[in-house]
Amino acid sequence: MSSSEHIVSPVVYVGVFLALMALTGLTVFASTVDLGMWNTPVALLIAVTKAVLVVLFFMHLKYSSRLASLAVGAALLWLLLLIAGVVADYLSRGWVGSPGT
Amino acid sequence: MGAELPLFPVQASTMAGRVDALYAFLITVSVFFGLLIAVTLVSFAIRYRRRSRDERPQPIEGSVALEVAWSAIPLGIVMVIFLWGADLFFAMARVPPAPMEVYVVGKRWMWKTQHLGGQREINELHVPVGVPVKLTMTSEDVIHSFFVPAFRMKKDVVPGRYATAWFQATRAGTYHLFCAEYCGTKHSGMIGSVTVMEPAAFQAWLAGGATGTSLAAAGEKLFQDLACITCHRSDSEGRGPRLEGVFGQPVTLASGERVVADEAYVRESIVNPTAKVVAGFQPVMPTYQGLVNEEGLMQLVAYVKSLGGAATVGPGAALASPAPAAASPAPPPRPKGQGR
Amino acid sequence: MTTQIGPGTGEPPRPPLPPALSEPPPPRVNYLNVAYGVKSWLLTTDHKRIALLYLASVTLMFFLGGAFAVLIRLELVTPAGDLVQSETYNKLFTMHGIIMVFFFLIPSIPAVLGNFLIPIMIGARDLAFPRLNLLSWYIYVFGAAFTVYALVSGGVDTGWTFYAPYSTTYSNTHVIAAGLGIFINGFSSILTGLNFIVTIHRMRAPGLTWFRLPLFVWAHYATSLIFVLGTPVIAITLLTVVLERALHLGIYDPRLGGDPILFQHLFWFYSHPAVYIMILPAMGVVSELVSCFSRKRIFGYPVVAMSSLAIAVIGFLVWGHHMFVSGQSTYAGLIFSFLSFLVAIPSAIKVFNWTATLYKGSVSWDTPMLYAIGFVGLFTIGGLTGLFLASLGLDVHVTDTYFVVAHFHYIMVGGAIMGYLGGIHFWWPKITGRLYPEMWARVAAVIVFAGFNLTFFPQFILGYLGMPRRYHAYPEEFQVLNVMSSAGASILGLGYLLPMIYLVWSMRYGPKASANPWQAKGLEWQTASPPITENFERQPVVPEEAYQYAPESEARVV
Amino acid sequence: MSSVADAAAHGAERHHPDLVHHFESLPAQKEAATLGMWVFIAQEVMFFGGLFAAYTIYRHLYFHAFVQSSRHLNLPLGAINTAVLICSSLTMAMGVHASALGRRRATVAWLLLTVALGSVFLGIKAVEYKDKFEHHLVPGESFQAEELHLEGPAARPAQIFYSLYFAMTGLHAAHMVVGIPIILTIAWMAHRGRFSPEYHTPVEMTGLYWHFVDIIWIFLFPLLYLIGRHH
Repeated sequence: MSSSEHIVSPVVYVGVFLALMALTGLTVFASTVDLGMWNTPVALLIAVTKAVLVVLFFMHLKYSSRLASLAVGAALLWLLLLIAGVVADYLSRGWVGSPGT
Repeated sequence: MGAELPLFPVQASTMAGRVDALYAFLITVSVFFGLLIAVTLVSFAIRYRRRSRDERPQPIEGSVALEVAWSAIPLGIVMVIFLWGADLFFAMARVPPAPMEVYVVGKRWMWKTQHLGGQREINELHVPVGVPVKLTMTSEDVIHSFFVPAFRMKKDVVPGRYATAWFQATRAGTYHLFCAEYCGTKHSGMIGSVTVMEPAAFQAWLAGGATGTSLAAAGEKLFQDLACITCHRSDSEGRGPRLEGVFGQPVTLASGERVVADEAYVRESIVNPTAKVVAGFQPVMPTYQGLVNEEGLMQLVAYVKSLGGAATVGPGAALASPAPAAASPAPPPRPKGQGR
Repeated sequence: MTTQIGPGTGEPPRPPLPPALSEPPPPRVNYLNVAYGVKSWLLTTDHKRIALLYLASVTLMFFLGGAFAVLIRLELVTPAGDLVQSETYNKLFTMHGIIMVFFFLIPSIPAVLGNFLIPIMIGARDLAFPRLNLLSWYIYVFGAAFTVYALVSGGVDTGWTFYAPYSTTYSNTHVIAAGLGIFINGFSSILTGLNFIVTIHRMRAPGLTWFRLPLFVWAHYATSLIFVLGTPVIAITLLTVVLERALHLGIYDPRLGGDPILFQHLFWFYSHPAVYIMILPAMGVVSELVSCFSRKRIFGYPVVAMSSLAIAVIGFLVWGHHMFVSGQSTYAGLIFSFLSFLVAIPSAIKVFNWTATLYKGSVSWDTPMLYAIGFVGLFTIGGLTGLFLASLGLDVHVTDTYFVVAHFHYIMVGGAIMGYLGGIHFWWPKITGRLYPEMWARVAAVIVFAGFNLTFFPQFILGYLGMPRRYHAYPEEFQVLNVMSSAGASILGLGYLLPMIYLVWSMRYGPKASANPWQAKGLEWQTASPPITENFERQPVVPEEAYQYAPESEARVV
Repeated sequence: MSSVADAAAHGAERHHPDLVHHFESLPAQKEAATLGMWVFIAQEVMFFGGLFAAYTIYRHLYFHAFVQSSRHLNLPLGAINTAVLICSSLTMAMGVHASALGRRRATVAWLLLTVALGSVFLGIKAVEYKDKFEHHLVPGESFQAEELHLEGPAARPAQIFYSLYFAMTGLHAAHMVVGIPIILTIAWMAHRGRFSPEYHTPVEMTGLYWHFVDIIWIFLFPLLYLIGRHH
């Protein structure tokens, strides 16, 4: 167990803050451009980047124990399992050929 | 009342024997492993019972070989069961070609069935022996489930969409029809019967119940009453797509997607017309949700179907069902079952 | 998984019980007599007292749920719906299910035995967050109060599954109150699971490495994962049902294009793993019992430990097997069926390992062991019939029939309740400091086993014959089997009443228990019965593997 | 989570007053609290997860209606709110930083600023909700989709969009409504000098919660406001 605490410099916080603001602007801008099928992935990618910045620096995950990362990883994995399982049903509906199969 | 104690339900469909075979296999596996565990457990418990208060048996750590064996062998067995069950399930999901068609609406707390010839029944369904019967089902309110134990057949009937199921009866008789999905107060009263008849008797029954208006004809009347005909013209000049020959065929949508115009697509296009607009047409059609009930929708579907399309429709109706696909009343006496 | 404290594994063998720890002199004060009065209980943060608060409340809920079961079985004695009205019958099975699942089975072993034992088993003074633990109990009581309110104000008739659109649109019973009750109760589960996870990770005694943990603790760790990752999904799902009823949101409404099957996905994403919430802790109990009453380390300890985790993880991927005929896609059914068969393997592994543990052991036939053997037998039947339901083509026929009812009662009642009763008897001396009357207890265990089988085995046959579940009235040909089932239920009821009587009796009149009446291993037997508030006089240190009934040097690998 | 000292119950040994009796040391206690908070956040992810799953399905089924409905959300207000929430995350991080250095007044100031920004967010959200009420875009009997330029049938899935919109943003707002009094309590405790560089776990835990709420919004914003804006 690490007992000493990592003090993050406010410069880092401000840097992360500026990046988050910039990414917010970017995602609004990107939504106005027709990227074809890529609009949604780009929006999600930007959101994930922002979330990672918040988690790593504002929430100190970068400086926390591995267990905290494990909790985050488990949550994301389970969220994916939930969505993947449900989506698997909707995407494969009707493959057999009659309605409701 | 039950003097004898039945253990197995009657087998009255082509699936029943196949399901029972898997059931028998699973019972064999279960009895084997159940006995194996029970006998081993009890005999160890007796053989190695504690003989003195301070007895300390020799410790045994475990055995990799045993762990592998009793993981791998059950895994092999369950994979056999999995494949067997999956094979059966796909056979149940794939409707055989040229079935006789029946439309079913579940409504608290009754089953309403309609034949292509226009015959309607409540809490009853009459079918001939030896002909595959395809059920297209929906619900007007909550989820129901169409369950005929003698056919080993069950399918949930969900509001807002179509469910498909099929069976081929093999034995004349009258069998239970249950609602198997809890649907409220009189759930246990939502029961009825499926009567399987010899072909000749079925023909006679059909003739007796004929209303003079086939399902498709009723649909055609609805089609005119609702003024669908003003846009969906047969000369391809209407604001909507021409419907002749569409059914069962792939349709290209405005979005570029391709979908098959099956029962579910036709129904959706009536209640939610802008969901999947055909390429080259404007999303101008209003919804008919609420204007037509589920039975009416099924009549419209039957009508669109009768306008022809892929091979699944025309010959199917003609072959399997003695009722005519289109308007005119049926000439009842016709030898049945030239399905193959 | 975490940094280890204390000595590693490769140390010389030691005598099984260090004399200093084996029989501490009975302390004058223990957690029970340290304080008196209502306030000392309702404001306690002692995990042992909170466990007893849970014991009292889940017992109350068990007999409430049991009362509904009695009425259900009475109604089903005759084919006609003659004892109660259909509306009433529907409310009876709904309330039976809601109370038994959410307010008895799910909290029973974790919140009572787990709460009491986990800190002691790992050599800690309490759970990581004692006040959060008390809060969990209050949340439970608050949630139960909502549900009981729904009950007394007229009941709920949706079935415990709350399927949309019946629950959201058509039922005109107290769905909102019941849904909120379960929603609130969910947070009790979540906080309990959170508390266990942190405690097991952070508070183990020096020397207590992961692979020295009792299997009871492993099972509760796996259960806690489900609590934390599954329960929130049922919470939000029931919240959407409540909102849909109250505010007419239309998430599951087919008239708006909503899909009722989506509700089923979200519901079963939690509610299937919830079955593992019920059975995993019981498996943990049985591992302890089998080991203690054959005086042997569990055969294949690491495999049994890992199989708990495997069940918890794979158990999350099988929810769609409740929906094979629902209109879920055929191919999704294929995937869910495959994964359901996979989850059978770790369960089978556990059964084989328990059986093998008895081999060349010193098997005693004390009551807890009778329950453990009963558990293994009933769980085996429950598990094997699970294969029938996981099998796609067969499930079509048996789903939503009494076959399913029988199957899940074999798991939940035959499995979870047998494990719970076995555990209650096993640790009763530790919890109360008193011994229960052994003869009565054995009689009760046999009655429960016999009554259980007579109640539920006929239901397998009923189900295959085609009797649908949740039927108030049924065709006459099903009567004989239903009468058998009802007769069994009356025996089973008697079997449950007996322990209630003699256990309460023993609290006052039972002989005083020593610290370790079973000569069992494990830290909980190295402290006094009942323990002091801090659990141990001194911080225990764990020098050896779990279940070291004989010196390690004698061990052999077969 | 474990802030009030009940160490008095625990006899002779000398402890830091904030160390509760069943922990070895303050760092061990803090490690436990931190892990507990992360597990709680994992739970929160799944809590929102049910709604995200529903969103995924309906967006897939009714993309057109989702686009039309999304375009009717107020993008400038949504974007401003995103910025406000990011600012509040910064102020919260600074508050935790100040408390770790033992700067009492700075801690209180940063925390109060966080509360202020959170309140601005909720205020803007309230304006948006009011707008939806006035335009009959609240799901239920009075829902009218004409505003969305959606004709009859496509209006029905639009109602599903708004159901999800209100459920997701409402649940998010509820988390903020819970968070604000917590921050105020923590600020009060900080003002009373309850925290020190050795012991300021409650401030950190509150910070974790607040940042998590921010992350939820980071996803809600593009998923709800930015669908098909380019059409």
